[in-house]
Amino acid sequence: MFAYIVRRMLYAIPILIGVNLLTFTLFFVVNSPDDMAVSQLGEKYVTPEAIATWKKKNGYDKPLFVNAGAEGSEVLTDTIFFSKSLKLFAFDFGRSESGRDITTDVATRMWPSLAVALPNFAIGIWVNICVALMVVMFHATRLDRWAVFVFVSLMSISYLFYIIGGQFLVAKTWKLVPISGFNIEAQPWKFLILPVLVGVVAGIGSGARWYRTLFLEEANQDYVRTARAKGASEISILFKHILPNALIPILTGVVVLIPSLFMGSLLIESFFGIPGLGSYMLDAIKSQDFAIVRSMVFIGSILYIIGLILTDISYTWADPRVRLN
Amino acid sequence: MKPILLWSDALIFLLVIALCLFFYRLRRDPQTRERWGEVFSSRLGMVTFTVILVYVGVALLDSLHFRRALEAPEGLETEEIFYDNKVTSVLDVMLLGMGDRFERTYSAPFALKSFEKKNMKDEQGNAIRDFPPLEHAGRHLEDPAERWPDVAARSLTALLWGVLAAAVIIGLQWLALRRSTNPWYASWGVQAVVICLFVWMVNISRYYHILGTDLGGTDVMYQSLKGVRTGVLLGTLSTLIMLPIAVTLGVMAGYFKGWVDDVVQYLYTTLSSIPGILLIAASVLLFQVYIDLNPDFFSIGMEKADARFIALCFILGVTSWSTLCRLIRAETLKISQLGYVQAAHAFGVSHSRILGRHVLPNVVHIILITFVLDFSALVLAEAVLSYIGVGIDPSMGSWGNMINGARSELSREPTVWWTLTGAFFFMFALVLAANLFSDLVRDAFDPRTSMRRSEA
Amino acid sequence: MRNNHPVQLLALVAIAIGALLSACGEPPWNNPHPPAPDELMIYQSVMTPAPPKHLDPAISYASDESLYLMQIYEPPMGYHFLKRPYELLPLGVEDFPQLTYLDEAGNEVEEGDDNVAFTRYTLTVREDEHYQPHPAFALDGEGEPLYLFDSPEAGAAFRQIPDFPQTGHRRVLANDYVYAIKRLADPLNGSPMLGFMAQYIVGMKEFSERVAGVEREGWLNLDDFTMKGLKVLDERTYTITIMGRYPQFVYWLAMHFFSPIAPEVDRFYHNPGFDQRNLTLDWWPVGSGPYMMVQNNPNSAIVLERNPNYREDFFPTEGEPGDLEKGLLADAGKPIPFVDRAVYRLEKEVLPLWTKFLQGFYDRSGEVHGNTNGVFDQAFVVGPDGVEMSEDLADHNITMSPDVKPGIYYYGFNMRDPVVGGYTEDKRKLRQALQIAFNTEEYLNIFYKGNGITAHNLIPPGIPGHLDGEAGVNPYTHDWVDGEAVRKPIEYARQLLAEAGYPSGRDARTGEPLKIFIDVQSQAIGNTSMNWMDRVFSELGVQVEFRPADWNRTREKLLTGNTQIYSHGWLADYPDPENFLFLLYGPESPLLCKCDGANNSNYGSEEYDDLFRQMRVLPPGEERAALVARMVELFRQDAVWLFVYYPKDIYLNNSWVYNTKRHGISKATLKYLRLDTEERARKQVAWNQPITWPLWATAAGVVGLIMPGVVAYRRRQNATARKAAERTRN
Amino acid sequence: MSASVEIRMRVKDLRVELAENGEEILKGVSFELQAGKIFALVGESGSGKSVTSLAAMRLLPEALVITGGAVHVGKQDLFDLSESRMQTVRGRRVAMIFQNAMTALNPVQTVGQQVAETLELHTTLKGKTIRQRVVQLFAEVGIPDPESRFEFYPHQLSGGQQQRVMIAMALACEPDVLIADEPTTALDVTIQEQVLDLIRELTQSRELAVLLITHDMGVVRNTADEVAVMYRGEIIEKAPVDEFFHNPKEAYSRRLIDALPDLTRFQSVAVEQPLLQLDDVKVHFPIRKGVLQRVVDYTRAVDGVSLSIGRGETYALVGESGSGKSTLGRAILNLEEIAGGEISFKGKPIGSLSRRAMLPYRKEIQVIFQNPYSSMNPRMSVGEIIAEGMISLGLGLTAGEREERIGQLLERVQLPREYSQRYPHEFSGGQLQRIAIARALAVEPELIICDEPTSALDVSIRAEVLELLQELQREFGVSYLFITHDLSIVPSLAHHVGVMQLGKLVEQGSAEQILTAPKHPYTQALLNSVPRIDP
Repeated sequence: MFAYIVRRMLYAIPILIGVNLLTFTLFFVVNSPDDMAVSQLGEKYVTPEAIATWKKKNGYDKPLFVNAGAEGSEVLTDTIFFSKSLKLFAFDFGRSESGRDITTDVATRMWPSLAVALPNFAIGIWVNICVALMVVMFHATRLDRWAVFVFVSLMSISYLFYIIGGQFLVAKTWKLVPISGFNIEAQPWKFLILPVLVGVVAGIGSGARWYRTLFLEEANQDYVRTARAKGASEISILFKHILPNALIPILTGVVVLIPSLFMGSLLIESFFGIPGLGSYMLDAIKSQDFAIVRSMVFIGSILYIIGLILTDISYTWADPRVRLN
Repeated sequence: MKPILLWSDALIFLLVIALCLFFYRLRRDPQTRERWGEVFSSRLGMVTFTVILVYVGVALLDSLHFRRALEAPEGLETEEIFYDNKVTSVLDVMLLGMGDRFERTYSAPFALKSFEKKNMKDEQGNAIRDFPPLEHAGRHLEDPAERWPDVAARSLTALLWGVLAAAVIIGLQWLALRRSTNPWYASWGVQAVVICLFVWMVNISRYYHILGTDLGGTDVMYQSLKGVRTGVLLGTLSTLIMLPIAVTLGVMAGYFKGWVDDVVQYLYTTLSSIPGILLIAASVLLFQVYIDLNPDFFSIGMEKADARFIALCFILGVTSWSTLCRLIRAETLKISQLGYVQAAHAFGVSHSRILGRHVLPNVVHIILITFVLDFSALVLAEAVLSYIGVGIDPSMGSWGNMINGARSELSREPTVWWTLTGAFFFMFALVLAANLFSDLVRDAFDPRTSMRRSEA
Repeated sequence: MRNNHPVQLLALVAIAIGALLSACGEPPWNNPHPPAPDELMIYQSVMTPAPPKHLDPAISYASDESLYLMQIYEPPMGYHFLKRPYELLPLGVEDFPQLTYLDEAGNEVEEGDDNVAFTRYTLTVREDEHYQPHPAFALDGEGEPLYLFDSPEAGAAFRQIPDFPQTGHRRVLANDYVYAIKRLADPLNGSPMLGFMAQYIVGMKEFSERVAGVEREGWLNLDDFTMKGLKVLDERTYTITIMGRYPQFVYWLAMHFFSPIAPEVDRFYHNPGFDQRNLTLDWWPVGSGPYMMVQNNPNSAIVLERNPNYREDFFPTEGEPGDLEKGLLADAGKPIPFVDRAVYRLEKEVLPLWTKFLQGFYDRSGEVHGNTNGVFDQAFVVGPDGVEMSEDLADHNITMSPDVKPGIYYYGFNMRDPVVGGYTEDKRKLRQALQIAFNTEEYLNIFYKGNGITAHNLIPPGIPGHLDGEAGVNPYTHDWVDGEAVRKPIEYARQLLAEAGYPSGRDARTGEPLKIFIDVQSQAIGNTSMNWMDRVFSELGVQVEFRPADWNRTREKLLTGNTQIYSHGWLADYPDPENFLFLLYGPESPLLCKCDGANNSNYGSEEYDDLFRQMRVLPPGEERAALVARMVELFRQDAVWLFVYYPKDIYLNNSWVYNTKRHGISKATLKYLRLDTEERARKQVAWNQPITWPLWATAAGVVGLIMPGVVAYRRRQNATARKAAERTRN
Repeated sequence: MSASVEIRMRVKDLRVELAENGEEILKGVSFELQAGKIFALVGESGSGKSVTSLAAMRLLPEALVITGGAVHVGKQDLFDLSESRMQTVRGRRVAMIFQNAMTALNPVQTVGQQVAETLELHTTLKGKTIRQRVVQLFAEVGIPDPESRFEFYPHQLSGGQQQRVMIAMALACEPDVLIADEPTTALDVTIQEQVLDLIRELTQSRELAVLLITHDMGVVRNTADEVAVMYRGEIIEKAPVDEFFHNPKEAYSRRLIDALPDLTRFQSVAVEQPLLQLDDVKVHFPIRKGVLQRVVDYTRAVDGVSLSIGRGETYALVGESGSGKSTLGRAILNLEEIAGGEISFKGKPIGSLSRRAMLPYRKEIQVIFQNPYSSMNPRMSVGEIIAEGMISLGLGLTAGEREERIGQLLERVQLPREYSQRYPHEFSGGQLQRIAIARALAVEPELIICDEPTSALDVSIRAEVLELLQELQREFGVSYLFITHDLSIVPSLAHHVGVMQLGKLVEQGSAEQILTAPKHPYTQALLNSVPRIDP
């Protein structure tokens, strides 16, 4: 297993290089370093000298990928791409175009993201499983058909409507919780209720429907019939046999997301004013802050790859049949 | 009049033709027929399919574009005809100018007066500030109190016409299909409702704004209808664009294995490890720059918006091919172990022929399932992307742009709720129908679910 | 647990709701602010839509940043809070600067002398000007700075300024002002002022070049270098020498660029490793103003607190006419500041911001964006009598402090464009026709909720050269009827267009419709306003094409003159007509100066340029006013811009906010603000009574959903094979 | 109830319908189970025998519904019980074991837990006692080292042991009735024998009443006391086992009995003219390990096999699953790379030819696969399927000629010509296998590799297909390499037999020699487990 993990990590390196190459290409087709300088320096009194200074200060005064003027290996190494990516691999994200230290920002913004994403994720799964189990218990009745219809309806509503509706009703009309924000000093949990509620409700449709399918798939397995033949009751079959088995596909679908929870949710965070990484990313896109985008893409890719590895490991944990090799 | 064929028009009609051909060819394949039969033998299948067809129909009508010719200027003799720079579609014509009846600014559904006060002069010439009456709503009424009776009376007449039209259309179908065992009546029910609604809408909208007007005074109903084309096209074209990449790479990886497989796996792992939204945002910005740098490519604004739209479809396609590719790779791996591919090897059948005759036709169901599943997801994604600012060109009507614009309206006092409502219902109906339909298609085509049924 | 699953779920829901209700305690439950001691006067405001990027007074050049900077720093000069037109006051210095005129050789000459080559400004620092407490001033036993570290590790324990246990403070010295100007010249700081000020301040360019060449590690003491134009005469006196005559220079002294910076602060922030933790002057400003920064978290809030060392300062005793009636002079003569702490929370979205304001959790809306940036103003309508609210909100007694911003937003023609540019009579008529067709009044009403004024002049109100009433009307587009300016009828525009060679909007020779291209910034314009413009011009038969692009692309086009009609805006740096008239000064054209010039219309009129050169060096007075009037006339006659308006900024205040008057140029107004916190607490409770029935309804709904399932399950458990068969049969 | 025969379960007039359309699946099935006796219910797939067992337990899937009849256990009619009461009957009084133990066991629970669950459900035993009881049961059903096996997961046990666990689970609460639904079908023959022995033994020792459901007449012959033949939802014949085998009343029963092998008649060995020769053929699959995935070892799937097949003769390659026999077949077809040795066809080496170079030989060597359903592309018509080889191997026929030939071939495999327009899913397994034969014959090969061509077919169909293959051999002189796990079909078919175990050919020789005088112990074991009708 150790060898397996090491191998997966080695495999991650070319992927991360590829990711970097892609982000660089995309971003610099859009933006020249001059553009970045202009948008960071503001709109008034931007002189070419100021631009040149900014570029030098931020390390954008080199060629992008190939430095034709350099000697030997510096043709490739004395470039923006090489110098900026190398640091990423050392987890040195440097400073954003506006001069903030990205590592500090990421480290501080990670927690609010997690504070929303983790309960959202955990409660979401729990609720979805409960709902799905209940529906499965009544499966092949009219109730089941209606439940599926409701699930499909729920998942046909755009996420934006859940957020807008939730804010409008719960916070604005009923005044039960603050409408937005996140304040560690002022009972932070009360800011989380609404985003988590919205996230969970919005996820019920697709989540519960998916779990229902998984449960039903398991319910048709032979071992369930064996359990029935043993005289086990419906509920005990559901919890003792179907659930542990269905957890395997659930886990694999879900574990890959766990590391990415650090990245937060773009929409929830920006609507609810939560200072997490999701809104950080959105702001970076909007202000075209390449250093942040690049770092976030890098972090996102790493987390995704970790997610994949975790998925494999969780397989071995949930399913005794699987062994890594 | 000068017909205009936008790129997206061309693509959508190409897609429709391709789909028709595809289904025509598939008629021979009994298994596919049986499965489709299964989809259409349920009432739900009929209903949802009809709803989707209605949307597609609206989208197609809205994709027949032309530019109106300008009248020759007085006192000038020229051979050349000049055209309006605004692009009109057949749908616009069918709506009898619904999109041309502008108000000053917001007005509520069926309102007679504007939603916002304006400085005016009364008859005595005194400056007053009040809600001005609307220009295109209730002008025929003498007394505002007559409004609701008038609406009711007009609705009734319109409905009668609607029923008549529906009777004709459904009657014709009945003659052709009465021997069919499929529950066509369900479809007819939907058709009747849709036809009645349409006739009613077109009729009433000449006298009132059914869903009110927005900030710029445009009819919200009209905007919602214009959003149909965007939604439907985005949902279909994105998948269409990604199909060749995903299928080619997936099939090759699964069939040839070895280094081909390694390369393809590397490609899609890399791509899918980038947070999707960042990739899309960066790509959309990229294309925006391209448009900005080459303004001469597009003679009219619509073409520019269209180019951006196609680009968005393309980007959504390119960034989402990895899922389908993975599925197809897995399926191809499975198929290439199956007896008939082995047998084909034993018969010395060439790779290309095995791919073409044995592998491809047997992954079509995955493509199909992906196509219908992705459709609704893409329609929903559009709204989110527009919110982030990397969606549809703002000059092109879309539900996402409507929602995006309506965000601040909700915070008004009193609330402007109708734009959001319009976008919500039009979007919800389409996505719901597509989701339900895709469920049926998946049930019918997914070997796993069909296996389950046969066991039972 | 497996047998009572639904019951368990129910219990959990009930417990959750119960916990929620009990934990929330006293309403308002939705209070987003942490509890605070009652005796403190805390001002709750917002930073929006983004946190400031720079707080270094040498670097920052954005109005949302000066909102904080101007409370913390005190530049030599400032503006009177209430008086209009804007009036300069000495702030950090005792009096207005003493001007001395010098010739080439450095001899004093008379003001009117033709040989004036330099002007020397002499300033005297106030005696009671004092810095805020800050660790940079903390000294050890030997009087050496306490917090100087040799390595990043040594100072690693300190992550924020409040982490430093020791602080110190000292008087502001004349050298601090000089040091600040030297910082502007240090190219490493990248100050936006460097290029501009180097044209004026003697020796700045040389200084900059010299410093650029110095090898440095860590802090570079700028005191070791001299700038020719700067001199410290004694502890409290310093001089600045500028080239030639530049009467507007005194206005620059009112900007934060010229506020004092203590060298030890600069040195402190250059401690090794500090910048990795955002311990920089760009992040933690240190000034002598009424407030100091105690928290800077760009992710949630910026908190300012009263500077305990702030000098003596009082509320002004006079204002402009009407201020007394509005109660703005109720606190006249009282010591300021009133507010103890100001909290600026990050709010990005409209709905939450507006909702919290209406719920009474924010005291004032419009601190930065002025409620008029096209997003926030969607929330309410401003009529002639103030905010028009629904009846539900009428008892909120929201008050409004509007102010016409000393700025202009405009769509300009590119005068070099072959279609709309040029100075011939028919081109002028073409542009005038388009100007008339564009109904600015209507545009402002619809898209800016009336928060703007149609401009007849490129100089906004409050600045000399702007005229109100009949005298200020642009006769080419408006008529003066019954005491108000009325836009000329569209028929007249059609006629002008026909005379320009486009009858009915069609080229008289070819019949081709006239098509105009407008470059817009994609983020700044919505579809609705584009449609609106489309409709407006179609009344003339003119076709419009929009070319949306992002700011970088638009800027590129402007630099290359590759536009036809472009959108732009200008906010005054100082209240002088020169600051607006230079927007049309020929040499400022980007095509001519090969720089980021301001004359994006590429307007080139010899007469105008001549007048501008004369006007620039003239002191205010009759002569100058005449020149300005002529230039404005040229601007109107040549119809250089499609339309112009003066944006309005508005404060919306909850009823407990006092002394709020918007100042168009200066942001240093927090010190005047006063709140009635008791009233606020009362209203917050009254307005935020939670509605709890939805909770019970939801709980009941969940039960209602579960029950049929339980029933169905029971029935199945009790079914025999025969019953099951019968059921299926039926 | 007489003292000598205790009737434990009485099924009376059991009727089951399809819920959807009321189609009758069981049309009144009646039988009785006696203590200490094994009652075998025999029938081919679709005859309704499994439905009968599930209906008796009330475990039918929801698509099926019981419409009539009664199942008495003791005095209680199970159909009158509520579902919750029924749960106390299942596993306690009536227990059941299923066909595929691998899937019938919960993969994520240890086998010990699963057996223990039955005890927890129906007894008041707790913790340790249960564990002891389970270990005891494991020992009783012959699981080695029962103590440690308690913690094993199903996949860690062999197929035979899994089935033993199932039996232990069924017997845990000492039920009166045991229903065994095809308990040995998924097992290799040698294991099958052991499991059946166990069931027989337990029936005796525990006085069980056993309902044994099977399609295999050999199993019935060797195990059952009484037998009933089901055909289309009805029991058409019921008799004590000896009587049944000696004197079946129904023609259908006779056909079933006839399908059993006759180990007395063998194919005569003709003069050999070698067509295909294998010389020390090896097929290896690499085993990778470590960070860099280096190849550390090989799985020797085929480990040095040498054999020779003559023109016009049948060589049967016998072995249990995993013995490498199918891999060998694929290697001959050049679908698998060989790691060593040589394959020569008509004296020419073909073992390591490229894809292109192999092309001429494809015409000569053809293949028939085990699963007829997966070996035909469901999207091609039968005509297209048969034509595929003709086209790709360039037989140079015009379209018309091809069509004619397809028609002939179909007729030759006893199918109507018109079938060429139809699609695979319209056919039964037997028909499909005929089409597969026609497809192989289409290119007129000299050698056909038959990879378990009949193992997916019902017994009566199996005989027909084998018959057809033999006919074709006589007619065209084609040779067969017949890969099978089933020794019973060998005597009537093969000239030569090779027995494979773990990649090695442990014994080969003429069919008669191997079947009558096996030398290798493995061959003997295989042979012993073949059910046969002792005269």
